[in-house]
Amino acid sequence: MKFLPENVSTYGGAIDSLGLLITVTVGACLLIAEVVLIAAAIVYRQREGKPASYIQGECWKQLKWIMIPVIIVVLLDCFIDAKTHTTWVLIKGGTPKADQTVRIVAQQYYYSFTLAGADGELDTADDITTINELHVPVDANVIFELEAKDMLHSLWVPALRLKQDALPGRTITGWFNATTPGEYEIACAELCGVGHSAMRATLLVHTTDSFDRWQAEELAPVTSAIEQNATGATP
Amino acid sequence: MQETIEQQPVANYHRHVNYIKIWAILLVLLIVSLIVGMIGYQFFAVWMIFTIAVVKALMVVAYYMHLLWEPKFLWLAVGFAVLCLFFLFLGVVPDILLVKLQLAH
Amino acid sequence: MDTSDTMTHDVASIPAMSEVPRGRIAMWWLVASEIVIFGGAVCCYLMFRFRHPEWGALAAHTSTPMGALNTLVLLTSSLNMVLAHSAAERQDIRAACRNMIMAMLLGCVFLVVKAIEYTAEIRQGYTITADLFWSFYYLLTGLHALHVIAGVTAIFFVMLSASKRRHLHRVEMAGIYWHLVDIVWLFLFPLLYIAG
Amino acid sequence: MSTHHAAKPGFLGRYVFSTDHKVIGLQYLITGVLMAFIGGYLAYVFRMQLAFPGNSIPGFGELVPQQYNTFVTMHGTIMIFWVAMPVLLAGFGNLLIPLMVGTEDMAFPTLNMLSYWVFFLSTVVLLGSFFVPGSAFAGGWTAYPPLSADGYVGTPFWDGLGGHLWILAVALEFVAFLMGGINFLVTTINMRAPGMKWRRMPIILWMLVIAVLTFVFAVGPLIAGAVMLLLDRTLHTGFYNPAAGGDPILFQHLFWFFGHPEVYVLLLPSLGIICEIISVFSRKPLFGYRAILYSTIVAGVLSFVVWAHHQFIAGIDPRMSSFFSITTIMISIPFAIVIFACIATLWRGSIRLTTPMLFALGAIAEFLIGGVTGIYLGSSALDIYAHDTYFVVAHFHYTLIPVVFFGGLAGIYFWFPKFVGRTTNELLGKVHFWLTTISFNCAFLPLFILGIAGQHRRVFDYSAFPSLMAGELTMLRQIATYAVIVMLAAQILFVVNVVISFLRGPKAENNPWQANTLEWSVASPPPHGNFDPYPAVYRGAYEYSAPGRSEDWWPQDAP
Repeated sequence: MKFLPENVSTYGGAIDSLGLLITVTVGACLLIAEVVLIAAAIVYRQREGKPASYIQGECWKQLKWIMIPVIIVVLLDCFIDAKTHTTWVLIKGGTPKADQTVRIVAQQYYYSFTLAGADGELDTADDITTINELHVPVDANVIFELEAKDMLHSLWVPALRLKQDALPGRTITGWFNATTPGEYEIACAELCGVGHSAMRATLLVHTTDSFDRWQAEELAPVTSAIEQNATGATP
Repeated sequence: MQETIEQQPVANYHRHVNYIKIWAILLVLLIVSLIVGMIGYQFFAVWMIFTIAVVKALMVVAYYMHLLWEPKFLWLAVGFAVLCLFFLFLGVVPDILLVKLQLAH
Repeated sequence: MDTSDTMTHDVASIPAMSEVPRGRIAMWWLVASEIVIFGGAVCCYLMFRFRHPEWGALAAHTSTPMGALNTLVLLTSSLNMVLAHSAAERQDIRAACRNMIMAMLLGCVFLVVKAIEYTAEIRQGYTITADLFWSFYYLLTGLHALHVIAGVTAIFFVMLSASKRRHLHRVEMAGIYWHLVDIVWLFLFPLLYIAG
Repeated sequence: MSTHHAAKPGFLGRYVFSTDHKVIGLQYLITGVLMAFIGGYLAYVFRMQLAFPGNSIPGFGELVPQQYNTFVTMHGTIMIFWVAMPVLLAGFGNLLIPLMVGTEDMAFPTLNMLSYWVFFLSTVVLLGSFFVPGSAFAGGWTAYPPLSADGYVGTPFWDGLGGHLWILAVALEFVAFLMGGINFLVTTINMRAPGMKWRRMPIILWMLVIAVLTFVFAVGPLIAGAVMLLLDRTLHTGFYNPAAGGDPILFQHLFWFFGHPEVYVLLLPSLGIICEIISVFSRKPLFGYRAILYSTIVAGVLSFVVWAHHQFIAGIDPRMSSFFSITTIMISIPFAIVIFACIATLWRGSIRLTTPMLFALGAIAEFLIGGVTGIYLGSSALDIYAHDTYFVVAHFHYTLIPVVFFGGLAGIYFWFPKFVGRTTNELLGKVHFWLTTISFNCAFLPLFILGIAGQHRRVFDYSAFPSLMAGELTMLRQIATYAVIVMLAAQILFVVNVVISFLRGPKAENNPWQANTLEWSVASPPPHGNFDPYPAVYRGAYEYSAPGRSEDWWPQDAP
């Protein structure tokens, strides 16, 4: 699977292994079915003096030839359902304790990201808002609140195995935890208008040190303003 | 469903019931639901009103539209339509009622 | 297709054609398809009604007496229609036509009352864009009013042919449709007027 | 059209405003096939854009993003509603139902004609929307608001005309198919020949009936939803506008509540065609008639409780996703039974690989891939990754193309002698099959890989995404595009075959394939009124190679 983008999230592995499970089980069934189909079409070609058998497939003795494969399919289905359920609950069932909180607002045709900062509260003085760049520290549970301003959008980060539609009128909470520092693509996966193709952002996963440095740099003007305010207020 | 069609008696034709009596009952039900509505908007009243509406509708279906005397597969047609709506409602209602919203009002 | 059935040479002893007239079956399928159309709209309204408890106050602006009057009108009109059907089956053309004319007139009365209601509401500023409640109100009652118009038209043509003793079975078909229109109103009335 | 009727209607009455189910069926079929070429042309244009972004496209010119969105939208709309539905449901339904149940025409011939002309009107409206100012609708064939409602910015009525016409066209089409569908139901319920018990009906009739039922029950809420969307667009009401208290997700639900059963509305008639053909050319009874029938009914009912698998990540309640994931994966079971039964029908048969048989087998072989990849998407957790990527695109083309294209072509080749009265050229047909199959796989297998690579849908130009512009991925897009061109070009063979056979093909016998169903017992093409005298039915439709008979077929109406 060299085409699959490298996974950099904690839960991406679960999705990948679910994909592998389905590929192996269902792929084997597919292969068998195709082989039987093609083989039957070749082996039972019309031949002189070899009439077709009169098989109606109405009694259990004959039906078992399709029912046994079907039961195998049912078992595989149950197996896939079980694994799907655990994976789904892990990812979308709830959020872990937040290390970072970020508000993501999607609109035509860009994303804006508001990082809550050290206090973990949005709409406070230490928020950092960036356009089309999401900065997060590595190995941190990032809880996002996804909103859309105008159209439907879909936050799509292939490397994180993360996709979530954003709808106007509601806030959708989700989470991810990136495991490898680096730069990754963020796209919009839901048709949102003429500029849909150009709607792209970057996810920058920092090491803890470089994230702190970046945060300090971004906050520098704000901090100095607060300090100035503080010094101005005290006579 | 398939068998019932063939087993239907040839003489369909529905009995004609006393339609004016049915009409009078419907009228009484209408007045009852209006009175219940005037009492107030409590939970009980709403349930009463809708139960009465369903009863009225069933009476019209059964006696005026003669569904009582129709073959079973037509009951199924109507019943399945209602069942589909039930599916629709149950499938959609969590997304309308159980979400965190930022609505205008 | 069990073996016994296919291997024996029975010329169908049971006539496969069902005894229900085809027009009536078609009408019932039409009813089923109308149920899902109106039902779909009503389901949507119900969900939003639960979401917006404040709509109770808005629904108080709908005129319950007018709605009740219209319920009465449609119920009576349905009664006329079913009497027309039974008269048509007795070959009593005069009674059938009289009842159908009554049904149509009552249908028109319904529309007139509706028009008066609409006018009053729009005068007060409750237009279709005033609030989502009013959007639903006009959507549901408007769709229903269109069906009333269609029903009156259908009854009119059925009556024309019935007066010449032609297609008498169509009285029942028109009736089934007309009762459906009545039933839809039976639900719209409490939804939009009383329990609003 | 040979008719031994006393009062011959004029040309218009016979071929244009005809109430004869065969003429109406052919009208639907031909309209559908012609629309397929328009849809194919749109596909050619946007595939070229994807393979060679920014270049001028031969036969079109430069494509701009808005046009790209329009073309993608209209390609989807046309292929689903104006090709698959008229060909599979209306076309084959009209041609086959009265003949197969053994009656002279549909229950309501005039209503039937009206159904076609309403459909024709909808076609005109849809194609006309290309020529209005602002061009045709560009909001995706799923028409999700707020985009489809013009984002509540108060777009003036005339600027959104393309979109209004789109809704109008789809609504007219639904009305046409409701009229046709009720006709199908009443005809099958009420007008079967004596002896045609429900259990003796050819399976395709069952499939058509269940498809119509599914359509009738599923379409209602969407009609209501479409009216609300139209009001939102024109009067600026707020049904889907959160700022006014509405909700955009409501439309998604209404759409897919119809949209998913719609898939089965297309799938079932095609499966019926495939079952018929496989049984005839294996010279064997259809394996497990009852098993197929019951599975189909179960699938029809289940199809009403799976719709939200299209919305796993659309912001719906996560607990609902779990429920819909389970039902979705479970719906594979009835279809597995049907497909396995088709394969079992081949077992120990005496198979004739004629053109229709090749297309039927090809349809099953390819549909298996489409069905199996559905498991990936039905699994809610994996859908987080796969949703809205080209994996989805590849998946639904692997379900719809075998079903509509292969199944439809199999049906056309199979019944061509019956309804045209002349036989098609087998060699041309086989070349057509192999070219189509190979190019189809070359066109859509790469899309699976692109989807796995994370390529998202409905994007005009990937140059903003460096990872998706990698050399191999660009190459895959180009391969897919070349294959689409080959696939479209291969259809010229079909057109040539059909036209030449129609003009000077050898005259067809009444029953060239030695099949059992009633339509083969009448002349080719069937005369007006079909049967004279009316047939009586003595057995089921699949008595091939019955022991103790010299011939290996046993028509339903032979005593």
